[in-house]
Amino acid sequence: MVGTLLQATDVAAISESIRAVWVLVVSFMIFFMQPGFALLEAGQVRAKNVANVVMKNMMDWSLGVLTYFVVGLGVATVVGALTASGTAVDVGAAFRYVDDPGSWIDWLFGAVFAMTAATIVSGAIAERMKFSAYVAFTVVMVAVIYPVVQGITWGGGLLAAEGVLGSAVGAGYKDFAGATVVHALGGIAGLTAAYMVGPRKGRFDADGNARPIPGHSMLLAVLGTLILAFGWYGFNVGTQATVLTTDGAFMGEELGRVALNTTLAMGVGAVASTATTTVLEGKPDPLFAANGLLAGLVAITGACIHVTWWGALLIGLVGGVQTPFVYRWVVDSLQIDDVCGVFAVHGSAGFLGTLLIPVFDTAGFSLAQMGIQVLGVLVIGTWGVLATMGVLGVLKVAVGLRVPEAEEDEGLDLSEHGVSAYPEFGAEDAPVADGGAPEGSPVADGGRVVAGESEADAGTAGSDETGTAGSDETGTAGSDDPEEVN
Amino acid sequence: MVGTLLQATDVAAISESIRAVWVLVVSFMIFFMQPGFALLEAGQVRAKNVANVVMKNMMDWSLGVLTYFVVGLGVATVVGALTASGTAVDVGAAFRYVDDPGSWIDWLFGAVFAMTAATIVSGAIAERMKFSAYVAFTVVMVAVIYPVVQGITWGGGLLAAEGVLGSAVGAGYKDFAGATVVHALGGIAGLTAAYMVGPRKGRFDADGNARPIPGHSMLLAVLGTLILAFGWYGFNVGTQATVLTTDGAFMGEELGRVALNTTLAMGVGAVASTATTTVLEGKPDPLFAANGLLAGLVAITGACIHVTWWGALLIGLVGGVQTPFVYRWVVDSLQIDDVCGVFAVHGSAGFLGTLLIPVFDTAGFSLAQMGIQVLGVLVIGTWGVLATMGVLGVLKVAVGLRVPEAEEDEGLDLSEHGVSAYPEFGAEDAPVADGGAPEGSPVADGGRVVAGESEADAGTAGSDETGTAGSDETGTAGSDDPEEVN
Amino acid sequence: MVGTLLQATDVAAISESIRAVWVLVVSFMIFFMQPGFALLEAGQVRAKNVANVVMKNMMDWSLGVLTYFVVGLGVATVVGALTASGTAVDVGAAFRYVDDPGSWIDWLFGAVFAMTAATIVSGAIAERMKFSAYVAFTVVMVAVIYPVVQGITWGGGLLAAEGVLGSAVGAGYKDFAGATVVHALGGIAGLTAAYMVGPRKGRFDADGNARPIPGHSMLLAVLGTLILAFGWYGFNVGTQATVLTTDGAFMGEELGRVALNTTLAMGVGAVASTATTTVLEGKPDPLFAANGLLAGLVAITGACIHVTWWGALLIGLVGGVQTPFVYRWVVDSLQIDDVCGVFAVHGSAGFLGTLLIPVFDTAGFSLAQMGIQVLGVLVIGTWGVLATMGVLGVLKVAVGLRVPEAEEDEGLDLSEHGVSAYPEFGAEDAPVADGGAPEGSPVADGGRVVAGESEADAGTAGSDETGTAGSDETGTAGSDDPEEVN
Amino acid sequence: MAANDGEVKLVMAYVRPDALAAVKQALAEVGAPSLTVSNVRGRGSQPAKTERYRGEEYVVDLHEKVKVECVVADVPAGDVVDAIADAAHSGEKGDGKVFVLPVEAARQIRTGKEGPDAV
Amino acid sequence: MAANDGEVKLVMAYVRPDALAAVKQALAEVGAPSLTVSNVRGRGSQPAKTERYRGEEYVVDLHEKVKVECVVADVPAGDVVDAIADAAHSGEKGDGKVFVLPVEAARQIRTGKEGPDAV
Amino acid sequence: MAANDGEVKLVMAYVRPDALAAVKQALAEVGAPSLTVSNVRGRGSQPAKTERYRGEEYVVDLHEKVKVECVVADVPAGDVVDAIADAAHSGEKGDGKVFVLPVEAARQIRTGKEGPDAV
Ligand SMILES: Nc1ncnc2c1ncn2[C@@H]1O[C@H](COP(=O)(O)OP(=O)(O)O)[C@@H](O)[C@H]1O
Ligand SMILES: Nc1ncnc2c1ncn2[C@@H]1O[C@H](COP(=O)(O)OP(=O)(O)O)[C@@H](O)[C@H]1O
Ligand SMILES: Nc1ncnc2c1ncn2[C@@H]1O[C@H](COP(=O)(O)OP(=O)(O)O)[C@@H](O)[C@H]1O
Repeated sequence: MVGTLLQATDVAAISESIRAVWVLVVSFMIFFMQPGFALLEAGQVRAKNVANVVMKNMMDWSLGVLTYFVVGLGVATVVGALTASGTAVDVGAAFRYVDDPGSWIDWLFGAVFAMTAATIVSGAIAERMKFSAYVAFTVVMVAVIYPVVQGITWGGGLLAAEGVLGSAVGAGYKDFAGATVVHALGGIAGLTAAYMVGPRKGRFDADGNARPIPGHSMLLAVLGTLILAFGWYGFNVGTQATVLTTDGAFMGEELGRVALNTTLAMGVGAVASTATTTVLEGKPDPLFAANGLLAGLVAITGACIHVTWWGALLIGLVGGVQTPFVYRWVVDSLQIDDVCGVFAVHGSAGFLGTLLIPVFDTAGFSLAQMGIQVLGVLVIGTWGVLATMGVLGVLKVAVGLRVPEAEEDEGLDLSEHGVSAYPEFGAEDAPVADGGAPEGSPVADGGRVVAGESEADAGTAGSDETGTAGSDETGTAGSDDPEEVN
Repeated sequence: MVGTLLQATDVAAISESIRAVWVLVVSFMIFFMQPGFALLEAGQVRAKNVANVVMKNMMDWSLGVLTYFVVGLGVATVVGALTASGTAVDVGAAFRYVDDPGSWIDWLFGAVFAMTAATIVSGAIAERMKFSAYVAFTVVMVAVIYPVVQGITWGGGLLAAEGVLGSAVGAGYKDFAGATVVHALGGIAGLTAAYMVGPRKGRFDADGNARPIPGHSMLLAVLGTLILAFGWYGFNVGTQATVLTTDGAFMGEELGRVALNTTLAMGVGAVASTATTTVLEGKPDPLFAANGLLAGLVAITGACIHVTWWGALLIGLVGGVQTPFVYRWVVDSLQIDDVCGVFAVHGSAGFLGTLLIPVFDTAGFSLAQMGIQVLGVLVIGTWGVLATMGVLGVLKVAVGLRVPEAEEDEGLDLSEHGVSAYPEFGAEDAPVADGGAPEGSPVADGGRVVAGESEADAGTAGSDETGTAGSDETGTAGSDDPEEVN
Repeated sequence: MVGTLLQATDVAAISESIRAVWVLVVSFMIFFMQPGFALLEAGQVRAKNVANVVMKNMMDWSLGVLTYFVVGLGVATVVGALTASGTAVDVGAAFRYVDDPGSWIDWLFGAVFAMTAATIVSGAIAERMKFSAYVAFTVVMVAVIYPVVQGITWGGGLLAAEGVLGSAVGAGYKDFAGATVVHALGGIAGLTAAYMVGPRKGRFDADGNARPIPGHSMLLAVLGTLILAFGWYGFNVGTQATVLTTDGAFMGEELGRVALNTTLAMGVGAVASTATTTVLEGKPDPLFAANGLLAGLVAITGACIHVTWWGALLIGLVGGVQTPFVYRWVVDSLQIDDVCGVFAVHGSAGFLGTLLIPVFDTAGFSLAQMGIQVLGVLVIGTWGVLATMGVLGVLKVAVGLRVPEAEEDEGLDLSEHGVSAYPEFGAEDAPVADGGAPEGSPVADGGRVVAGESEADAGTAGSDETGTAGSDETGTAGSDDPEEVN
Repeated sequence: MAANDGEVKLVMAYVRPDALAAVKQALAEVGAPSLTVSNVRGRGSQPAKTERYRGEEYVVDLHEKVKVECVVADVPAGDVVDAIADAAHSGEKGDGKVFVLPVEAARQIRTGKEGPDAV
Repeated sequence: MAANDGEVKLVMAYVRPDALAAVKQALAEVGAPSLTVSNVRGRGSQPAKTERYRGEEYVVDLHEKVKVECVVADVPAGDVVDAIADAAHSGEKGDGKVFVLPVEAARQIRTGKEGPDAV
Repeated sequence: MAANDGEVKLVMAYVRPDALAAVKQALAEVGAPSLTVSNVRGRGSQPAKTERYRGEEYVVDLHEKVKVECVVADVPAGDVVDAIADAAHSGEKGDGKVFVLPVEAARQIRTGKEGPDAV
């Protein structure tokens, strides 16, 4: 076997190739969290709002990737440089990735994290927020709100070791895969948005007592949860991207730690939340089990590379146990209608898990580290609240945040999108037998099925219909009628 | 650290190993498009046809892989050689993969593409095509129709640079991951099949006006869409299979380009389709958003390695915007009942996106390239139409294409498979309370639940039942009765 | 290009890196089988038991990973050493992985197999087993029952080449990816558990004739099946973990063989089961197609690396054809109510496929091999039955295995968890219009919606409610009333 | 008008689901467009059908029907019965039946109108 | 036969869902196999039940019942009431009730038969 | 007590789904808490609504309603009608209607009580 000698450059190419396979696969997995969120949220709303929920999810991703490519990542870099101690800001360089194919794999890896943060918010404001306002908010979230946090942490800004605060305190903020950068930011933005939009009709009675509004499918909620857990392995373990360092070292222990800690924390999160609700409610609650599993994952997301395995167990335990309590506190004390409990699951769990990093750090406890963790949580939390309030405040004036009450009653699927998610099932829009007349002979008394694109026709059909049906036997209808709606 | 020197052979082994990991993982992801298609289609049919839809999907894959192993890939190679300029055809060699374990990873990679093309058709002809005819068609699709296209393109035949046409024109047909080879072929075969089978009962009224037949679950359609998008990353990015070339070059820029272009095109496809329907219909339409997302993906599938990022944006835009228009044209002008809109989503989007490659090619515009693109689209489109018509024409005579009207009314789940997909829900077959008598005491008046495999018993039960119930109080039933069915 | 020379140590690092990427990705895929099982089982039960099914699945995984980390893997190692011929048992070493980050990737790979075995059982005992008893059983399954089998096979114990039996016979038990170690163990444990728990009410009539109890969604069952097939690629192909051996050899042929055999066996399994039921029942049965697809996969799981491609076809064929027959035998002859048919799908298919390995072995037939295969199947089967009977026997006395009949009627979602999986749909718990009063004004006649955690309030509300409603116009209610339940 | 001798009648029919569109049209034509429908399942002379679950057969002897309720005052109940019976007729077993029941009082909720005027 | 004095009667019952199979059988035995059933929910003397959604309780005071409608002419309505009441009896709260309503006219859609003959 | 001249009456109403909670409360207050409800769909004076499926419009002219049935003996049917009509009133088209039908016989399944006592 004679051959040319391998040179170090080859090792770099090999190392980059392995890294590329890994980063791409985990990016795909993180993208796959999008259907996970869609299902988790769809399962927790009533059937009449399902199409709206999945529509918002599709728009989060679709508009989000465009925004993050054109604006988001550049803003993160600029903010990082601005808030670093003594780094010159080069705006041109910050946006150079737009024309650099060599950086696009990493752009995708960044984008799937950004879109996760954006998507979390939709679960909090489901069933009553205007679609237009939501879409506008999600664009700002991906263009500015998330990139700022990315910039001040992973982007080397404010909270990083080289950032203004980080260097002052003498420690860089630790949040490995985004427990706070992604999840708690999404969670607290969601909580704030839910506060701004107000509770769904009927969520609190006249005395302010909470009244549950059960979602239409626990199965979908659990399926979404398990899809998210799958994607989360990409999220956490995938962040340990340097499978093989350029100087040839294999990162097996790091990968193993992240994988194990992620697994244990999700396990204990589900078990702990189940146990808590069994004590509180007398029976193990499947929805809280699912929420606890996710809260365990959120809690360990920032910590997974840093802490011992029993530290991961304790962090997951905290994540799971706090979920029911924080959820009730949001409902009963804050009186905020956070439909999917995103603050309890993504917000508080993310903050708590990240604050606990120094306590279980394999590197030992450090006061400076604890200091920057506290500062980081405060900065991110405050930014999340203020930015959300600001953006939604503007949108409230510009387009309004909330659909009219009649549309909320009817369901957003019909009022915002003109569709039924389940035309054959369900309490709200189940047609009887003739399928709401899409088939069969022409609809009785002049109502006619109108094909496609002409709004004019639709209007006509509506008035034909009501004209005929409205003149009932008593012949008195008409004068006292409110205007007709289609 | 003393060690033996690495030799070039090792680099080859390493390179192949990395490639194998990559190809296998993306193949698994592309396989995962099968449940994506199953859900997408199931969501767009009525509840009474859901089991039939998923049954067809399972058979596409199951029969398909057997067929593609025994026949398909070999046919592709033979056709490729036959239509190449001056290549000798060696049929034996073409089928040698059957006994060559070293080629089986690549066989799987090829198979998942073939099965995607086959599966697309089922969405067009749902809710009325005979199961037996469909299964026969899908076997021919995987054995011949798709392999021919594979052979004349990727297989180095007719349209390839070394093919008869390609070498004449002086350029090889560009379709990177199968926008036309896979998707548009499936889309146009679906359109043709939908034409051959005829529209569902009630889809057009007596005057030829289209009447919508809403599918039973928009949620499932959107979930299927997002699963497909996940698989599509495997489809497109995975086609850039040579992560590391054998001479050691890392293909990071190529991978990045494909990943970015795929992402941007799907994003803009969804946004563009949504915007279009918002203008046309007044409200953003979730089903068209989902369709547009897929159309953006289809449109970029052939182009993703070739074009600039803004080219990808424009191609995705075209894919998204054309979807509602082409769909309406198929319905209103062609009067074809393409249930899931597969032509608008997979067909026209694939053709258009592939025709646009030369316009946005990073290699610059070339007339020869444009020429072969046009020729390629014509050849593939024509083949798709003719082959489908031929096969279905034969099947029409042999077994018939369509279920009887009474079976269509009843639903194919019951008539073709004897089952209910949702025995507890739904308009069609919801048993009242006693579950259609699977539980509880014996069915009244002699009807008896019959266990399992004996057809004889079933017949008896049926006649017992109807014998008793049929003799109603008036005592007149019987003489004028049509024959009894089970 | 000048560079330092690559050394053999680098090859090791590279090889380990590639392996780590591979093992992690396939582990994530195998984890993803959890939602697959959840859907498969949920689709096969009635709507009133769906939340219970998914709750059990979440607990399998969550409690399971904790148990397998703290106990399971160590037990496997100890058992392996105990039953090997002449290996000293070092209990400390057996548990050393707990503190060895370098072994945690492999721990995860082991854990996802263990959890698969545990999850299978839940499908057999659905719709009537006590949640507490199930959870206790699953912990023992992961702590002891599975680890023992792992130890005596892959762990180098009893049945392995170096084990007491294996070395006596002169051949090591072949079960590549766990057809028996994982699947058949789960299948036979499920069968035994279903026997111990007894059939669901109404499953057999007074004469012992089986009466079907249709599951609520064939769609979910098929979706679960296809998700499982996706994960199975990780399961089987992923077991061929050494993509690149440390001495630099690429394992392409092995990977190809496993991938091809897995694909062909699942295809033929589905086709064969469909064909069988078409002959037996007159119509192709979608649920049996899905079951056959899985049975084909189970059958080939142990054999995929060992057998020829046509051997794989025949093994898949056996797996598919036997499914309907074994299922009927379990129902009609054993009179066991195995709800999801886990014995036919995972049990008998796994045993048969593994027994057939020597027949189609690329290494040729060997009597010793056949001997150890038979012995292995007997040992594993016997252990599965006895261990399950033992554990459930104890649990029967300790907590009882079965919910009371009234709770079974009501559904386990409500009785075990106090929830409805589909509050808006379904025969069992569909609220009429006012959503069971979660919204709107206070419930009539004193019934009041009670927020959250106080059990006391709930009790009060219940008695208010019934107090008022109970005193109907006749004024006679009350004296003969059974006690009130909430 | 004293179509029903000044009385109010409830016409109640069990019909095939696919007859509903025609029944709706027929009622509108006869001047009684207001109606209420619900999904029901019925057993009559129509033979039971057999479904299968994992190979096991079970008999479903309840067929899906639609119940149509139409309360009339000014329109003769007989006309309504005719209209429904015509529109729902296929001649095959399972077409269903129409019944007329007396109504003693009626009230329109929106307007408070009573008796025949309420209908 | 003038079982109901030549009149047609609608026997209407609210029963427990799990009594349906027995009711169906009993009606067939008493010679009135034709019936129509629908899913309803009712409130009576049966205590409300409590469900939970993410830890919050809500009271469901409407219990699932099945409404059985059986129109008879030749079979005495009283026999039908007896048959249903026997078959649906469990003795626990929530068993339901049976009512008999007068029917003024009947028509079989398939045959056009009228009155008692239509039933 | 001879609220309805000793007779039993079936009060049957079609109301808006979101009025159900109020109707339930009102019936309890008027002393007739027992009721049975079902999901129905109706056409009356309320204008049809337009839905869309992949851009194609279709008219849904059947609106979701709830049918409330309340059989009374001791409580005057008129009071029940009033209670329902008050509770379900919104003043907009689609509020629905209330009808009273005569009931000839009644039986409580659990106790076997007959006539007014059964209700
Ligand atoms: N006596 C009856 N009481 C209640 N419902 C009835 C009665 N007779 C018929 N029906 C309803 O009408 C439907 C059709 O009746 P069927 O006897 O099958 O039709 P046909 O009158 O054409 O023979 C039945 O499914 C049932 O719902
Ligand atoms: N007066 C009534 N009006 C309407 N429906 C009634 C009436 N009384 C009982 N029902 C129906 O019968 C069902 C059972 O009645 P319930 O009073 O709970 O049983 P029981 O007679 O055994 O005490 C109720 O859920 C309701 O659907
Ligand atoms: N004559 C009728 N027969 C049967 N159902 C009716 C009748 N009139 C009204 N309904 C029912 O009442 C509902 C509301 O009636 P509608 O006429 O829309 O309200 P309003 O009385 O406020 O004009 C209808 O949707 C229908 O279900």
